[in-house]
Amino acid sequence: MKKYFLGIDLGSTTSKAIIIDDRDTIIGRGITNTRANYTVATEIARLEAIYNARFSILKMKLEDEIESKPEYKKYIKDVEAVFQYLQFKRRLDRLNVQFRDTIEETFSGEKRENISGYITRIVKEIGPSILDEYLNGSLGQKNQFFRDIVSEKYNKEVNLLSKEYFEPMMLVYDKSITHVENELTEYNFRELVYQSMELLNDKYAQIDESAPDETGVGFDGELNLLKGNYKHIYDSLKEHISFVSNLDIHISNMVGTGYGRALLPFPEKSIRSEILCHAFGAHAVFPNTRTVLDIGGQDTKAIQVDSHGLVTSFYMNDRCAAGCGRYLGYIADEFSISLNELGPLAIEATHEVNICSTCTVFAAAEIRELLNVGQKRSDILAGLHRAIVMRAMSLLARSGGVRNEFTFTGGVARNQAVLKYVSELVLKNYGNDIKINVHTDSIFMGALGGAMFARRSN
Amino acid sequence: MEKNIFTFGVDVGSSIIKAVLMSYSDNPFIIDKETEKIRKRNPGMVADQLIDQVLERNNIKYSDITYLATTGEGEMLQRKRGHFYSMTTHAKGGVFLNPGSLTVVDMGALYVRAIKINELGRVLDYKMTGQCASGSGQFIENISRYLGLAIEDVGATSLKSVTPETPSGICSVLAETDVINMVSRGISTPDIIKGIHLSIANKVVKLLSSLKATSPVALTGGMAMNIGMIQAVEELIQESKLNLEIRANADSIYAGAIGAALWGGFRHFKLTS
Amino acid sequence: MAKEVAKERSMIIQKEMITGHFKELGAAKETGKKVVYTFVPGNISELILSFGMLPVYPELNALQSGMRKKSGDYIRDAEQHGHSEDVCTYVKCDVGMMLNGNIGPTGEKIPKPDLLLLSYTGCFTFLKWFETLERLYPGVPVALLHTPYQEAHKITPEMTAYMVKQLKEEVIPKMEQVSGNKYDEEKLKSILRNSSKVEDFIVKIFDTTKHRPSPIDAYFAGVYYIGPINSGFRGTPEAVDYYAELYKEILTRIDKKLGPITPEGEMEEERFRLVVEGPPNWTHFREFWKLFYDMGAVIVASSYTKVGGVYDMGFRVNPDKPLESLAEYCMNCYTNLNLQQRVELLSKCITDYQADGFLVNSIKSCNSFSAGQLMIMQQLERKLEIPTGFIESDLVDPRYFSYSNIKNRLESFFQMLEQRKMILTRQ
Amino acid sequence: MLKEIVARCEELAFDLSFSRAREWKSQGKNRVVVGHLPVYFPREIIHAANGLAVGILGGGDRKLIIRGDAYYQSYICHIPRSIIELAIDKHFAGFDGFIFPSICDVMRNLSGMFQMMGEGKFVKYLDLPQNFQSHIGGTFYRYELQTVLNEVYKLNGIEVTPERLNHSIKLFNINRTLIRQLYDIRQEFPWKMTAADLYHIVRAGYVIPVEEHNEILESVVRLVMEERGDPMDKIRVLVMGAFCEQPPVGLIRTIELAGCYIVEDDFLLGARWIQGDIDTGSTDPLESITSAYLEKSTFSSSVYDIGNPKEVRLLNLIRQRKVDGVIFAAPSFCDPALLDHPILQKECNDKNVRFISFLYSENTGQFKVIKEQVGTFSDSIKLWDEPVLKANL
Ligand SMILES: Nc1ncnc2c1ncn2[C@@H]1O[C@H](COP(=O)(O)OP(=O)(O)O)[C@@H](O)[C@H]1O
Ligand SMILES: Nc1ncnc2c1ncn2[C@@H]1O[C@H](COP(=O)(O)OP(=O)(O)O)[C@@H](O)[C@H]1O
Ligand code: SF4
Ligand code: SF4
Ligand code: SF4
Repeated sequence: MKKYFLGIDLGSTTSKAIIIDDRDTIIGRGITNTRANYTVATEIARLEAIYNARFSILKMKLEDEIESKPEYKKYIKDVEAVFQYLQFKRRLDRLNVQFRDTIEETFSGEKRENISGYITRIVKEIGPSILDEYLNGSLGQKNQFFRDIVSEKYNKEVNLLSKEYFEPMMLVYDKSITHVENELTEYNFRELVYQSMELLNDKYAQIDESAPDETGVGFDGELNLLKGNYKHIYDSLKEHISFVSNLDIHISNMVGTGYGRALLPFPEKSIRSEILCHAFGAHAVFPNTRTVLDIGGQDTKAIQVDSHGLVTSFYMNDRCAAGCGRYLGYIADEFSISLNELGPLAIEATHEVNICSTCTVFAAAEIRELLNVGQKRSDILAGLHRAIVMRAMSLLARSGGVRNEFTFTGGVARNQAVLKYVSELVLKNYGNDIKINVHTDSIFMGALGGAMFARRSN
Repeated sequence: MEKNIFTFGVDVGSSIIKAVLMSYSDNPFIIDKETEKIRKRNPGMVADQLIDQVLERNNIKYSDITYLATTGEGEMLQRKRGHFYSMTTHAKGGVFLNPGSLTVVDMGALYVRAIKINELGRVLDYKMTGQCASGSGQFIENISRYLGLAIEDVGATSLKSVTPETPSGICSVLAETDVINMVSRGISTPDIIKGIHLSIANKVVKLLSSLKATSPVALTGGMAMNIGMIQAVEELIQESKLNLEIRANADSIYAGAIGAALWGGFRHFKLTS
Repeated sequence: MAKEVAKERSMIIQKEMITGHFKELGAAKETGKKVVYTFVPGNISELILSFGMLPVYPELNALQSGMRKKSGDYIRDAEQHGHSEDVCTYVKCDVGMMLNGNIGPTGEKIPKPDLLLLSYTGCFTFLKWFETLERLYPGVPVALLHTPYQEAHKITPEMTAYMVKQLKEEVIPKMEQVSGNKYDEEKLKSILRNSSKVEDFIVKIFDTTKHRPSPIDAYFAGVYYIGPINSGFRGTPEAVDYYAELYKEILTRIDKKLGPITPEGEMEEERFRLVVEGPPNWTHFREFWKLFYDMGAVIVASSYTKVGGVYDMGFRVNPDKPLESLAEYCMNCYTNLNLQQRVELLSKCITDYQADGFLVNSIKSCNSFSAGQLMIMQQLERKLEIPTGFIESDLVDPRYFSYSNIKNRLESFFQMLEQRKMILTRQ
Repeated sequence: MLKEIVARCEELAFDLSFSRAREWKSQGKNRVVVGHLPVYFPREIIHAANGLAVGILGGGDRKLIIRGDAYYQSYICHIPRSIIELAIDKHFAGFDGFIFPSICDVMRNLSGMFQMMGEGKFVKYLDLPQNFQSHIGGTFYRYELQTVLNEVYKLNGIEVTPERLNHSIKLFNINRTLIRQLYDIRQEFPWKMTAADLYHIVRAGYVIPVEEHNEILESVVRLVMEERGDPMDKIRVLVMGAFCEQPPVGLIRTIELAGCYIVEDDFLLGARWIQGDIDTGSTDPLESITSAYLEKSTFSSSVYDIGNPKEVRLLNLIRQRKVDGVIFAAPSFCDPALLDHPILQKECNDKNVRFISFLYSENTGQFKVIKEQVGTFSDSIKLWDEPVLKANL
């Protein structure tokens, strides 16, 4: 039987799980936000990694077909998207129930009626629009969590309502969401994946019925390949999917790390410092790495490693979470945009506003003040991003500077503006020939390092 | 003083704007008052609307106002005649609301300011929190949001606590993580809220003791409307044997605006005499 | 809970010495003995003893308050009296203790000073400290002994001359005046003879960490070992006995191949050998120490045990030149060395005692130690390619001891050392 | 006209590449440039040795700290890290040596870091004596100064004769007198020139030859007397605690904007350290410099005040400058300044002098809280019509 290894990074903001095989190849990734109960978060991440692993194995099995037939690729991609949607849908249904309970216990009379009506409308609105975004948009790749996705839509709808309902509606949301986040919704992979395929078949059936030139917006050429063909693909995939659904993904060993690692139900020897894990993970992906910068939700670590991936020195902030990822979260909130829109907006700036405090709590006030004196949104954002990077630079300096190659990890590395300033300042101060690495999996480096330790100590 | 005049005080806070219309004389009194949340709008605009709203409601024209004074972040208002610094206004307003107070503590959204005054209401000494937002009202707002509590209910919830659980560090952000952790450990909401209140109250009491505050102490600002907060401060004062009597008033949140309106009247007569 | 560990004889002797000293202080009013407040680094206790006066070390009081968990309140009181949060907490702890009645570690009241002997070596805060004390004890004479810094990596004759002149014309006359006794050079010489014996022992004791396993912990236990020389006993016969006994005990441990004693008994396995720079934290001393011995980490040398004098580079007092000796002793204290000298001393320790890692405990209070530590660390890392670790805490301010942060960093540091060992041995 | 001079001075004062000093050095043979750190250093002796002593006062808010943090923990004041940053970025290239007068442990250890980094041809930690007896502390101080002169001699071979030194002293006497005059003018007519302008003018003197600075000062004194300016309803304050790490100019401006006139300060204390003139007629001028240090030094946190308590001296200053209140503004984590404050503040309390205190660092950019505090301070003195209790002094 094949051996798999699990690494769990229970971070302050997000919990990540990585599954690798016995050659250190990543085959499964799972991530969720740690707003909820730690155990639940870990479970969600782990289960997601296993689902993801099944899809990976499926893709590996079908490697040849996928190579030669793009429609296979498209089909699997769609299945995955619908699969994600169905997971989302289950939680949304759960949230809807919770909404009702909350309204019941909080409001009465006419108000209750009205709010209940609004909620019905909003929930009705959200479901289909999300399905559309999963299927035809790129929501699946956006790395957004349930809470973020829902709250974005919800806020939009609430803002359309009359002012007096703003507070109550927000309250309903705040009161309900935490419950749902704290619950583990288990899915049967097989069931869900079949359901996804049925749903897809319905969708494709529509294409079949459409006239040849009617494949309007959103229906691209790739999709066209599926036309008249999907049934065949469905049939040949069914067997494989059944196989991966039943496959026993045996985790031979696991290692936990991250901010909350002490709370993981793991034996002590399976718990590793996140500093070592981040460094080890980053080094595994980029073997020439000598300096690692990790900016997470509420800590920033600067780590120096040697040629073996061993940490030689490190420095991290503590006591004060100013200038970490959470700060960006608050800023996004204040600007009412989603986290992944922050960076692109900041990059548009023509100059950077000078930001004095990177204290998360003060962020909103400072932004308001700057907006009032007429500063542009993008310029303020640029300043905020730069301020974060300045703090990181200071930690880097304390850990021993930047040595070639430099790898940037953690959730914040996904933010293009932060990346831009980091690159600028690193190159300017530590030499233009420094190679800067960022990986699409950068947020998973800690979990990856953990999984690798798990493999090595097995 | 010959006759009564209208004065108006506007306190532009970081999240809430407070407006007070007063009749100023030897015995000044409040005619009307109102608050409005800024909620991501332009504070200047919100303040202007709020002023108009209050004037309209009382059938008074702007030109009838003898002195419109601002405080807080209100310097940018076009219609102001004068601006006073927050501690000056909170001292005045705090004593107006709680006569005889010798210390005023303004517990607002971002800062806590402790002001010591003498019998004449003169500011003697003061301390305020600085660059770190641990111990601010914003912090309570964030946590209560996470816990799904309306800010108005926070105080009452806190009173239900039996064994409060305080967050470990001072940082509000890290404390949030602590709170999440507490929730997952099954700590009850009242206990968490109380713990947060205690950690903020701790900052307040520290300010009071470093100021060597004198009793009675008036609490002002938005957090002074929070009964849980008042109680937490009282408990810690007792614990640290400071021997201070605490007072608060239902209109606490207006203290800055009231102070501004009062100083406006004072300046008017001083300038015209 | 820690199991009760059988006390070694040396521990008992030390305890008696300290208790005796505080008794004597407590009775100073009745016995008419004069009390001199002074500091540990550059303490010229021999001179104080030669006048028959009793020394008090405000820092040691602060340290003791820290260990007895009183410092938090004391510091708060001092801050209420206008002291800033930002400054050295030793000072604030001492001021707070004074404000609270000046009760010493044994419960006895510490008498007021008759003389403030400001021999300020290696730290400017001492100056400010005494300016503060001077105002708390108005009218008490102050004798100032300015110790020039070893800025040019050496002690020049002019520096010594400057100090000897201060001793002769400032310090000694004030001591004569306060004690009512004349300066007795012969007595001083005989005290110094004991000092030089003690100094020999100190060097031998701290050199035993050469052995594997190291029989002692040169930091956590080391701070106890330097107790007597730092608290006014350096030139006394008791000190000579104490160190002779201690040395004997350690030799036995070496014979038996025993590791250091910890509060929970003998350390089982020596896994890491460290050199530590910077003072320890006193408020959580036990927890702090436990973080080390639980991981099998033993400290084979530390700079902190050299604040009261550096002897391993060859310096000994010369009883024939008493005042010059005292001057040189002062100028030779660890924090009076310049950074380059500190690097050299530390790298000698690292090589001589075959350390696996170098750890800095950076103390928020103490600029004298802390300013420059990061550069020292970089230099050692570069020069010796030794893994380095860095933690932050404070001497006596409990607010600055974050157990979880320190644990997190230490854990990472030890895991890093372990991983390194594993990989390096595999190659 | 005055505006232009001030603008020029501002540019000079914050010219972190020290171009005027470099230029000066290149304009003659055997010239040396020696950097000195706060607070006081007798620049006369370098002048007499054909040198220019340049004051290094940190990078302020004009130097971004990237690598400086690698050298200092967060709980150490800011100035040493900006100085290190300047050093790493080669701002001191061409400097021949550095002098670190003894003021605190941070500066002391910075001297060691300069030594290890190999900055300049010599790095001298100048141990200012704390003993003020001429045959004890005085002798040692002379020896220390001589060491500096020996270092410079090794570089340019120029013998410092009594004539040369006396001449240099003369120039610096003029410099001190002119600065004193400016302070006196501001004391009487604080509205004629802002504190920030005065600050720039004095600070420019740290980085240019004294001859040039004297010219500037002379014109400024003349021009300021001609200024009219409108007196405003502000209180008069003394700012204390900023002798080493400099407050950002924004802070100085904020204080004056929030209703205060700064009529006395210790911002650039080194330039005003010696109070009065140094004797210029001696055959042993080094001795004159020494005895000026022993006898005519101002008070500061870096000197033990045996027999001459600083609180009494502060009170004298308050009286002389007729101030309404004192602002204790010290750099964060500056032990020397901060440990003085309780002593000085107690005296203020006892004598009914109003004061406030706050911390800053040289790159503070947010003055909101400070403005509010200073504003309230000025309000609290102005709005309540009680006479300020000067009578009690
Ligand atoms: N898609 C994204 N775009 C931009 N920033 C992101 C994105 N996803 C996460 N982040 C940032 O990453 C942070 C979380 O990083 P992470 O490394 O997971 O932290 P931790 O390990 O502390 O939980 C968030 O606070 C957020 O600022
Ligand atoms: N109705 C209320 N009950 C309890 N607390 C409240 C209430 N309204 C506001 N607050 C608290 O008061 C704070 C705002 O106080 P405020 O004095 O308006 O601040 P500022 O003037 O500094 O903006 C909020 O952060 C919140 O914690
Ligand atoms: S400044 Fe802000 S982020 Fe930092 S400790 Fe304070 S509250 Fe936390
Ligand atoms: S700064 Fe350091 S050496 Fe100086 S008094 Fe404080 S703890 Fe002692
Ligand atoms: S600011 Fe204070 S602590 Fe810092 S170097 Fe200057 S004198 Fe020393």
